[in-house]
Amino acid sequence: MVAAIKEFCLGLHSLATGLAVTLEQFFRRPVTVHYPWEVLELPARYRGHIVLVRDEQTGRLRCIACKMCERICPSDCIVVEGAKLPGESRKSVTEFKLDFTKCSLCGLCVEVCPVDALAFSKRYNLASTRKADYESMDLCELAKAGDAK
Amino acid sequence: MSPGHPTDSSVSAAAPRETFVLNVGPQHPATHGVLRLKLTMDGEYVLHAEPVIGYAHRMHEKMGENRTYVQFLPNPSRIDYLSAMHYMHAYVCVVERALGIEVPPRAEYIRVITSELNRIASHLVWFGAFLLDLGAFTPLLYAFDDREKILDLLEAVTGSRLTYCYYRFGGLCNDVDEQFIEGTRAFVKHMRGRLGMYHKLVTENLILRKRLEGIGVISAELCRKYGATGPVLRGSGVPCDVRKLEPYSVYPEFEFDVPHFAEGDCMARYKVRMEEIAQSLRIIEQAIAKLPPGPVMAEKVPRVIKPPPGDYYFAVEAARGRFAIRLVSDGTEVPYRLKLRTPSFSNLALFGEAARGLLMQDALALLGSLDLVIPDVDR
Amino acid sequence: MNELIEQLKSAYAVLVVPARADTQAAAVPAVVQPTDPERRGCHLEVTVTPAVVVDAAQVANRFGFAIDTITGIDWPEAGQMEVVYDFFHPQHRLHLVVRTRVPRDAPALPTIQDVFPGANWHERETHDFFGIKFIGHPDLTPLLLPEDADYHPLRKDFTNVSRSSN
Amino acid sequence: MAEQQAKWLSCAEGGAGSEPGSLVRFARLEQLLDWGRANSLWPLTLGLACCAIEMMAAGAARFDLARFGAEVFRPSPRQADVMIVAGTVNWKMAGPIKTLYDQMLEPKWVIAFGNCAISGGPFVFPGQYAVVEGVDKLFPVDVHVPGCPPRPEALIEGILELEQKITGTRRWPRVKTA
Repeated sequence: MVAAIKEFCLGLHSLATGLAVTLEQFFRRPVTVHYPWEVLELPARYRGHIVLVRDEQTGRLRCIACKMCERICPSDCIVVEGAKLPGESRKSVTEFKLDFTKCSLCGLCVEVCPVDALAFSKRYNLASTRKADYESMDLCELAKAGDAK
Repeated sequence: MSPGHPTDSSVSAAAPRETFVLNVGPQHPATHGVLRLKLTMDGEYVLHAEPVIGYAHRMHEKMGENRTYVQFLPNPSRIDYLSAMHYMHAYVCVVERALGIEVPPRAEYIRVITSELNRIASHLVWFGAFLLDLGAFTPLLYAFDDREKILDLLEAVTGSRLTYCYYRFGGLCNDVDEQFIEGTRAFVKHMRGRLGMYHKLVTENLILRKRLEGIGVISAELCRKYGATGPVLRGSGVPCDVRKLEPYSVYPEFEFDVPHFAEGDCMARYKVRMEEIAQSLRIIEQAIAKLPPGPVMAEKVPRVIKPPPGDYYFAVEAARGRFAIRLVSDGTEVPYRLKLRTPSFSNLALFGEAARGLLMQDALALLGSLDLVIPDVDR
Repeated sequence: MNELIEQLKSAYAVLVVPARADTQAAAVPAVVQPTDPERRGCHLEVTVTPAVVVDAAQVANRFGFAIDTITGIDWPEAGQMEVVYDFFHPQHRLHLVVRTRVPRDAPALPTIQDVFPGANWHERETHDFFGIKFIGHPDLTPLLLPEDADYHPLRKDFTNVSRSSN
Repeated sequence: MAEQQAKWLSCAEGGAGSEPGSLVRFARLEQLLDWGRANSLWPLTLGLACCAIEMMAAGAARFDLARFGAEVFRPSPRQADVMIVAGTVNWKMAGPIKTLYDQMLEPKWVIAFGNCAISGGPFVFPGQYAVVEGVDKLFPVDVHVPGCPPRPEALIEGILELEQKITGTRRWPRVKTA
């Protein structure tokens, strides 16, 4: 009998402490980020899908189509084509296809690039009703549309 | 065993026994992912439990034989996504061991800091999910709130929230900045206070204690026979921790205890993990204080990774226990065989034996206390 | 700890497959080799014939080892499959590896699940991936692969299974 | 308005993710129901792999799916409106997951969350034997959320995209990203 009363008191006490802890939260700042109106600031190193980088001086894409990224990619999701423009010694990129649906965002392509022609975007909230939007992303086209660094 | 259990001779002699098979999963809120349990029940008691696995088999071992050493780098963090850092650690270390690469001390210190942060994050997910199994929803919200703070720190350094591809053969892909150090210091302080709050809110709660104390006892001998490791083994009173027993990285330079409780019940495993969070905080604090300057990448890392032919083995203490990689190299760019020894696999293997004779809800408490990650079981 | 290794060595040294009168096969002793843990990650490597794996596991059991893992390695050129048993010690810094090789065309060896019940799943998994039969194992149905799987994906000659995407 | 009509037409033909067609229709009521459905999407608890943790994070306090009426994770497919496939589906799981889809009541929707659900993700390579290369091989998918794993915001965005698909309008502002 004594044990039962003791246990009852103990249970009541633990319930009260638990409620007190919860009550404390009422007086704290809410942690919720109200997403579409309020956004988190992403860190500089955030890895979104890759984009091509423009040269600051010439304004052209830096990529020389050496295909290093294509070779190192673990998921085979990059296809690069390049051609030599007349009167130039180095190759320029003509086509850069990314299958983002196979990408694991490991960053090996960005690391291996010898001319720093790739960078991560900060597109963290992609969603679409069409699979094709991400299946064959043409980074050259995206760059033309202003989506490059 | 609880009184009135059907295997008591007094009961079994009476009414005719009828058993039935209860199928739990592969989609079931209590199984944490796609685990399936075939439970042979006698009323509310489990007579026989058989886990059916393979619903998240992702052929990591086959991929190891298909990709170069560098290309396998994204994989380890996806085997057990909750302790991604530890798995990366084991993988880069086994290749470093094969190649004989010395890693600069700063890189090893940062590896330890990030690993321990990851361990806390993993235990917090377990804390939330385990209590959710037991019927308490609120702790999950607190735990995820604290976990977000860790993720923010790690994301600033690695660029992703969950599947960090941060370690490289010979070091790290980039250095940490002052902001991370400050943030981690602040987090350690914050987390200490929160741990006290968790104990007040949860550990001292009578309902929780009634649900966990004396339930699902696993003996040290059973752990040995099944190869169970991590908090499961330590909850059975064996202070076995790879960080202490087979020290790797710079762990010998830190002071920390290996929490272990002899009871072997769910409460012991709960206490081990809560205590481990405190110990991880201790390690992080020391590592930050001692963090040496210098490079984070070894100088002599070959461009093409081709380990000499042979058989190499490396074990680390992941959040769920001993994770080991056996690498068989034939001297080419591609591993010949990559065996992944995952802790959840062995920990789940003993469930069948440990759950025998438990009440249904106690069996689920036991399952939760094993802290399983199903892709880690299935690989 | 060195003492323990010495004891282990002598325990394994006596592990010999007895000569059989009917086939005139000679007695095969177990080969015990200490290895550098810093380089290889294990302390002792024991190579035995498939017939004595159960005895080898019993020695490990006697010394208080816990089962770490069991795995296979396919060596098509040698026409063999290797089965590797890993044991770790919960109290000491000691890692033991037991290796054995079985012919590739009829891979079979006794199960050790009576010594270590935990071996049950590891052996089932090895059977899944390599098709190695463990004689005396109660249930060799696929563990990680689908229930109806009849392929062994980690064999080196494995080619893709055809899937209809229905 | 043309968009709305096209949507109704596809409804009448029994298009993916909408009710099977019926002869008699009540346009206003339909719209009202759509509005209700879009703002109380109850997801099925279906955590498969890594992405499931981000799904849990989206349901927790910081991102709080409850603001969109989508926090009521139902363990039973009979009570769920939307199946968030969060993680890798392999051929052993393909059967159960198809059964779950079939058990859900119309109208039902599917969000393929993460690269594995969209196309098998990083686990696809020639000669692979285990992974289903995209859940759209098993049942129609309404919204694709790429990433490995995607951030919780991306899941919210996926829910909003689905809302837009159901009602034809977007109630929430769009977030511009760099």
